[in-house]
Amino acid sequence: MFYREAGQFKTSYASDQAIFPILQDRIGIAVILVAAFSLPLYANDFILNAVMIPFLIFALASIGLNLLTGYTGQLSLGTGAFMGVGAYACYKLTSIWPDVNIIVWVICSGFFAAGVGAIFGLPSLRIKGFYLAIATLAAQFFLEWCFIRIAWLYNYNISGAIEVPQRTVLGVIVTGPRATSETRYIVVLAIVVAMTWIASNLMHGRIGRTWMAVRDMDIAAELMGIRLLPTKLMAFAVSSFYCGVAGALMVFLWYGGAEPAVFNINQSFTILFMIIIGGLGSLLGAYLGAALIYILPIVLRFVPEWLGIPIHAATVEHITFMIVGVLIVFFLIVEPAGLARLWSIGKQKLRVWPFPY
Amino acid sequence: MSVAENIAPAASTDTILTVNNVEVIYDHVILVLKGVSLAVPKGGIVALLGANGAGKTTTLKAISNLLHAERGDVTKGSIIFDGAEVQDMSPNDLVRRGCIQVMEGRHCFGHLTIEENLLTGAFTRRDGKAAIRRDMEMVYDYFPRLRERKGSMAGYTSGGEQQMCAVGRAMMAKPKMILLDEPSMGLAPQVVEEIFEIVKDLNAKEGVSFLLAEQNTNMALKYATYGYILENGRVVMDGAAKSLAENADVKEFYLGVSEGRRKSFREGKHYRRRKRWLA
Amino acid sequence: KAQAADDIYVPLFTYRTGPYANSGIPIANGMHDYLTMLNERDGGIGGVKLNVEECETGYDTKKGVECWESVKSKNPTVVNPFSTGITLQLIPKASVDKIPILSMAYGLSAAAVGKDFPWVFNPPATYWDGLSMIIKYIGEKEGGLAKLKGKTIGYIFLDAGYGREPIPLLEQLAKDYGFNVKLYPVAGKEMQDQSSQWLSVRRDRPNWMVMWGWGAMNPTAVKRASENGYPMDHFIGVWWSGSDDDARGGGKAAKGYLALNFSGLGSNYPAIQDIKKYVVDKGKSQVEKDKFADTFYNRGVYNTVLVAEAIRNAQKLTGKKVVVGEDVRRGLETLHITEARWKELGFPGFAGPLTGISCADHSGHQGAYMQQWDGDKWVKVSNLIEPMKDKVEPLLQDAAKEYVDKATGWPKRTEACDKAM
Amino acid sequence: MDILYSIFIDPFVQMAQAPDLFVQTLWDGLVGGMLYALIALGFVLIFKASGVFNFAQGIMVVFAALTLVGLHDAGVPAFLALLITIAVMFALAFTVERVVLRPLVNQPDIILFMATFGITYFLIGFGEYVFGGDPKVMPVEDFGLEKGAYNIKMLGGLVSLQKLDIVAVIVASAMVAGLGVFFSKTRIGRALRAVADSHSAALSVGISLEQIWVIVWFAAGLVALVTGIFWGARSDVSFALEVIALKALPVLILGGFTSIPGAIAGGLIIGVGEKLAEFYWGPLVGGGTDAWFAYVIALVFLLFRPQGLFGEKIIERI
Amino acid sequence: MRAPDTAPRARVGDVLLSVEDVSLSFGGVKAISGVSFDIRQGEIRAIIGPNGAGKTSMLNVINGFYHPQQGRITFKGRTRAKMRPYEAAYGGIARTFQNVALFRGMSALDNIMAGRTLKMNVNFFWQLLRYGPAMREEVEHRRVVEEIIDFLKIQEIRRTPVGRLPYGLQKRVELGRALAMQPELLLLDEPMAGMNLEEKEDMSRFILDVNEYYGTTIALIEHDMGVVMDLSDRVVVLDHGIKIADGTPDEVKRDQAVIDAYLGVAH
Ligand SMILES: Nc1ncnc2c1ncn2[C@@H]1O[C@H](COP(=O)(O)OP(=O)(O)OP(=O)(O)O)[C@@H](O)[C@H]1O
Ligand SMILES: Nc1ncnc2c1ncn2[C@@H]1O[C@H](COP(=O)(O)OP(=O)(O)OP(=O)(O)O)[C@@H](O)[C@H]1O
Ligand SMILES: [Mg+2]
Ligand SMILES: [Mg+2]
Repeated sequence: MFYREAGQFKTSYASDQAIFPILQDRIGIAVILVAAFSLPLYANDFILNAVMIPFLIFALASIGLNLLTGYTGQLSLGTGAFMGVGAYACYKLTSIWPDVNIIVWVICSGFFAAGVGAIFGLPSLRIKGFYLAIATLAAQFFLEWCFIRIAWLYNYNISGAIEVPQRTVLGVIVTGPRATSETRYIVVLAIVVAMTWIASNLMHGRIGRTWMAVRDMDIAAELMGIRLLPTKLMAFAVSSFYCGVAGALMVFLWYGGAEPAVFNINQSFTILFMIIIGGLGSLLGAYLGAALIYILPIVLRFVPEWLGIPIHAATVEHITFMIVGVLIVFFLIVEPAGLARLWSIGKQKLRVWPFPY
Repeated sequence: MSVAENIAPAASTDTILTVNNVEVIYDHVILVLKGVSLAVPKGGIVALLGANGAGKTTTLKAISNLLHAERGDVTKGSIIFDGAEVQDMSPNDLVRRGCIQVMEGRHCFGHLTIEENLLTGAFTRRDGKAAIRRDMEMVYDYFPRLRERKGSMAGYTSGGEQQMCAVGRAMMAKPKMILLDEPSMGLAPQVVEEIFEIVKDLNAKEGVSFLLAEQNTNMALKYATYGYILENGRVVMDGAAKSLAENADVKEFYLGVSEGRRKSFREGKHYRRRKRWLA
Repeated sequence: KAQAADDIYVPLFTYRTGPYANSGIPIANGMHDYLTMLNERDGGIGGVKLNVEECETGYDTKKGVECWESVKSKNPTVVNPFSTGITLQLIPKASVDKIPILSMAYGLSAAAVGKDFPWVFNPPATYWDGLSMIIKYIGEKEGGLAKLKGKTIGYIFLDAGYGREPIPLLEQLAKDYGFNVKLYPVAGKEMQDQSSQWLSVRRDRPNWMVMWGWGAMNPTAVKRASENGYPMDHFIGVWWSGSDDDARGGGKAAKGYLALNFSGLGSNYPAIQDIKKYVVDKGKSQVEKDKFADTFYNRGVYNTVLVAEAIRNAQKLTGKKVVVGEDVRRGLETLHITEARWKELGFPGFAGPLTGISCADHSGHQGAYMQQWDGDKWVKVSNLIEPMKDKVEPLLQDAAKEYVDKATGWPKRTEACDKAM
Repeated sequence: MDILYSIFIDPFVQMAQAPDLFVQTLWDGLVGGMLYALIALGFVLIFKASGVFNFAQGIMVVFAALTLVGLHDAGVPAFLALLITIAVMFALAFTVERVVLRPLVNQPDIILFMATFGITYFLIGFGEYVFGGDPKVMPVEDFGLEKGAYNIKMLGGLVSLQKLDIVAVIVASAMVAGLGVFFSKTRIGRALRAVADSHSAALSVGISLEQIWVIVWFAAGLVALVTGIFWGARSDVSFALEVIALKALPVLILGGFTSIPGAIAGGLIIGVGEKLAEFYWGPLVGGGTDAWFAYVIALVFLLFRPQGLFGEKIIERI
Repeated sequence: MRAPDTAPRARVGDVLLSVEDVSLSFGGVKAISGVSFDIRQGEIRAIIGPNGAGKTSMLNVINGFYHPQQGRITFKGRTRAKMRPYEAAYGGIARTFQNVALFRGMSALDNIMAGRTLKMNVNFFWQLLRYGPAMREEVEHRRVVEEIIDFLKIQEIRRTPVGRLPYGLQKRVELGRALAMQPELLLLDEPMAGMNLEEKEDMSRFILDVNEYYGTTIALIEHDMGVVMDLSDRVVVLDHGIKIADGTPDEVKRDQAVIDAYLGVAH
């Protein structure tokens, strides 16, 4: 009843092609944005530092992987490493040119990741599906090895880890231990929102269509004049760009430092799972997936405490693992196409409400 | 002939399949079948006709219980095959009980050779290698083209060859009833005749019942004994094949015969014709 | 559950899950049980109950940071991250959130320099101290450090920051004493296999092998070494490679394997007996009976003895009963456990005195002893070996300076220095 | 020049100078390879039969081994423990089929892959809850396996063959051969391949997915148990063992996901290849190449054969 | 694309594409052996033959998906032994597929828009912003696509993911996608399989319109003889990879070889 496009006629193709053609959606997005940007006013440090910042960063990385795997159909298990490339690039850039605005470097580090991603994307012309996973796995392990071995990357620090230096933007400290969680949150949020918007632009235009075409039926796409190699390489590059920026954000605005183990294969898997459970080929799915896989366990861990049940931390962890496992299977059974799909079916139902269909 | 009123056809001992006022929803929101009822007598050939998207495939899948795999659900009604409620059975129980479906769109096992494809058709059989071998020879005799290509991977064979393979595979199961979904699609005219001849043959010699979803109305009505016409998920007309073939609307819309002669395809005009029964 | 304002909050970062749980569980049990014993026996410290709460990290940096965020608002006294990776993340946060970090013999070695890292403590010794002790021990066995000339020492290590940290000192010492070094990195994923590395050991025939391993790497290395016929009494692990489980898997064949240790062996100490009496026997512990007072269990106990002492010091220094992070930082800085004090605490001879800690030195550079696996259990086979402070100190100072230089805006020490107690 | 020498000449000189070490390297590579093949086999079984890439194989190895050792530690006699473990693996297969696979019939591969991740999570939590996270020692002697080694004098040196390794190689080969025959020569084998091609078509010809899945998951469970015993003997039985599953990936991909002989060939190539590389060329880059070398070998092979050595041809046709 | 009006039918002109002595085999299977024929500008050329005769393979050769072992293809005056698929597409060859090859995850509209990819060229950075030139281009092509949608009468299903459409509509969307490329040569592989009569009539009308009003040359594979005989100007008949007849529908219909190999009873 309340969620209908009825009465909202489109008078031009431009408005019909708007990303949120329905008024209610636009209002919803606006509300969410306002809420997100005003969150620091009422949220505590834990929510910002341990929940929201990581969530946004994971969402960004998931968007990156989704561009490649969800939209272009190229399975990648190298996300962790590509994030690492971004993080190390940002670290090197800011240590070589400390005076340049750190946000510029965060974005620039994406280009390094994009380059590396494109190189490891080369085999995608010949290798497909799960087999392609090997190329990205090679990237994962080789790059991880580089992060450990090439001391230049971490400025020869004895600990082998990178420590984020303090940097200010317009006089406000944004990185380093003294940056407040509010500042860091706002910076991350702004970057993630902007990049989501850009991803959505790309996906709604020619590039998005060629990627999806390659995903759905690469032979037909080729016969329609879409050249596979450049298309796939571009997908690898753009995707890695996103992952690279996410990696840089992760280290600079969340962890504040990192050892190579942070970018290990588990990271890659985690993000892959986020996009699958969230919905392949959906930007909203990237957010929902990140929320389910990252935030849910945190919430579950607090449940016994809220309920006042005295049980061991380790037991909570075990039970959390079991519950998360069960929930993953549950959600897949309810809607294999992911949470985003569940959401759109929900909207569909709203549209026909109060009738069942 | 009567306009169907969605009343369940009386189940009797000589019907092998009864579909009772079935409603199907895909994805929890898309309502596709809005109460379809039909019956197939033992040893009968029943045609299910209708335009694209009318719900023929959905009906067949509901019968063979394959809807589940497509996120479809039967939300109302019942389907009874050979005296047992289909909803309680798994697809393979159904095959074991003798009801097999040839799916629309050539679902061969791409990585298996043609011969292996045929052998999987005999998966549920327990009557020994020799009998299976014999039936395979019979399939090869029906479709000599398959014999020529028996060693190649099905995924690489031509569209028509795959179609033959799918039909042949179903025959290998020695079923009591075959649900055929567009068997003639993509086949050369001669082979289409061949397929219908096979249908007639199996029906006459082995007493196999058929439910045919077919676009080739001409053929279907020629070989079937009874027909149902589906539109938008409802049965809009049913009757003996002969009488359906005589019907003026059927003639015009499904047989392409008007004013006593076949129209040329060049004569088609762009306007939405109205079907009288939809008025 | 609301935080009662009248108890002392001691969060424990533990990992009873994940791939490194085999090392994490005994430590967690030791820490938990000792503090619980204090509650049960003495009613806490200075009459104030300890609120002991575990936060499970799974040895995962992400969860470690999350644990930090979740405990920091509850007035924690001290955080024991129990993972080098997590420690590195937390060091910059410590001074901002005013929570001291006690990384007992792990973490960032340079943090021993108190003037640069007022909030971080790594007693009783750093990795560099540990390495120098091992080299000293080898020298002793060879008949003097001078005899090391021309010898080859193999170094097998977890290929991560933790394992790589000692390399600069190892190379330095190789230069000083004229021995050769062979490096055998083991990637985390290869921990269970290691056959390539031990094959190379067979080829290179190093006179001694030194190991910086963790988790499942240790038992596997011990097995591979014995299979390859490497003389086990020439194979020495750092203190994190010397748990009972590490050697147990190798069984009899592991006999002779050596490892550093700085905490006592066995349950033959009054305080450990108290733990048994007040905690284990009352079913308040998660420890399995046969693993009670294992090497790493005792290591966990050692860790919390330091915590308890720091809290006591803090109470004395501030006169408050309920102390928080800022107070305990001072308590840690004035940590001073002599032999007599160990005895008073119910741990006679449990560990060497911990007396070197000061505002300038947050580690103390205490000695450790060598333990050897006799096929069933560990036995102490040496006296305390003092580290080569002269070799380690300059490296520490450099490393600290470098760290501070690179971290622009690193705060200067503002905390006042208390007199040692 | 030096660098060229140390890349192209020196390693071979070393091989010639110390042939015993070369043989030893090959043997170690062989053993490693067979053990990788064993893990890969678990994956292949399930992939072949359902197109599912079973992420949970690694944790199944741990779970099987832990159940075995856990029972044994609890005082159950060795062979009874083995039987009970087998029963547990069957129960697991049965449950997985009922609860996870059946409702997900006909879903894309990636979804099923994800579901196996859910299983992994559950098994980790459940396993740690039941068995605890501390490592356990695999009591190989109680299963009639001997420890120790045969030291063979040859080529002017000593080559030592661990008795356990020899048994592992024999058992792994036997297992692989047996399963290979079972799956390629029988009616069930054909049905498996059909299921992997298309769930819905398989359903329509009356292949019982339920039955097939229980069979393969059970088979994979058995393979996991054997894998767990041998890897557990090489290291300890603990949750860290889970990561070895990662080593199976390149093997699997190199061999072709669907091929049992492929798993062996892939295992051997990678096992031997990475040992040789690390042993002779590793020192050039500071060692530790085995972290990634396997993947690079697999990648190189794939560039020439995109479906792996023995994989089924990827059908491209319109 | 203009709405169909009463413009006179573009008449058959010069040879647009000629295939000479093409042979193609897969391992032991000879799919095509020494086939030659040509297609003239503006005509509707049917290719028929029994199942497995090599018709689809022939189309695949023409647009470069298969590379023949032998033979030459001349398209618009340029001769070559093989083409790359995207070269063919750039040259103006579009096609539909026997087993519908739509982009299943996309809506009908996006599928057809994807057919315009070749004609779009606004650079990446405008695409990022989806503003200015990028948006203008998008709208401009959308207009063309909407015309196609109107033409094919698939307005209602614009936003439906094509995977959910019934088979017949999928075929229509596929035709739309091919038309969006504004090809000179349109290859149709069994466009009417699985359609009922009414839909075949519609489809025939579309094909004729495309041919008549846009002058698009069409190569058509179809098993419905009624359609083939009514629509096509000339017919090639293949059997077992060999050309057995070539001529006007009437000639072909009477050819004994064709009757034996393909038609069975005379139609
Ligand atoms: N998996 C699905 N999800 C959603 N809708 C579906 C699905 N499958 C079919 N439909 C819808 O159900 C309706 C009936 O489809 P069905 O395939 O049964 O038609 P049909 O009569 O077999 O048509 P055709 O002659 O084209 O094969 C169509 O409108 C189609 O869009
Ligand atoms: N990629 C391939 N690999 C192997 N064989 C192939 C391949 N493509 C086609 N063939 C074989 O070539 C022959 C011709 O196939 P094609 O698809 O061209 O037939 P068709 O004339 O289109 O038949 P239909 O009318 O049944 O579609 C068939 O026997 C087929 O099996
Ligand atoms: Mg249909
Ligand atoms: Mg064809």
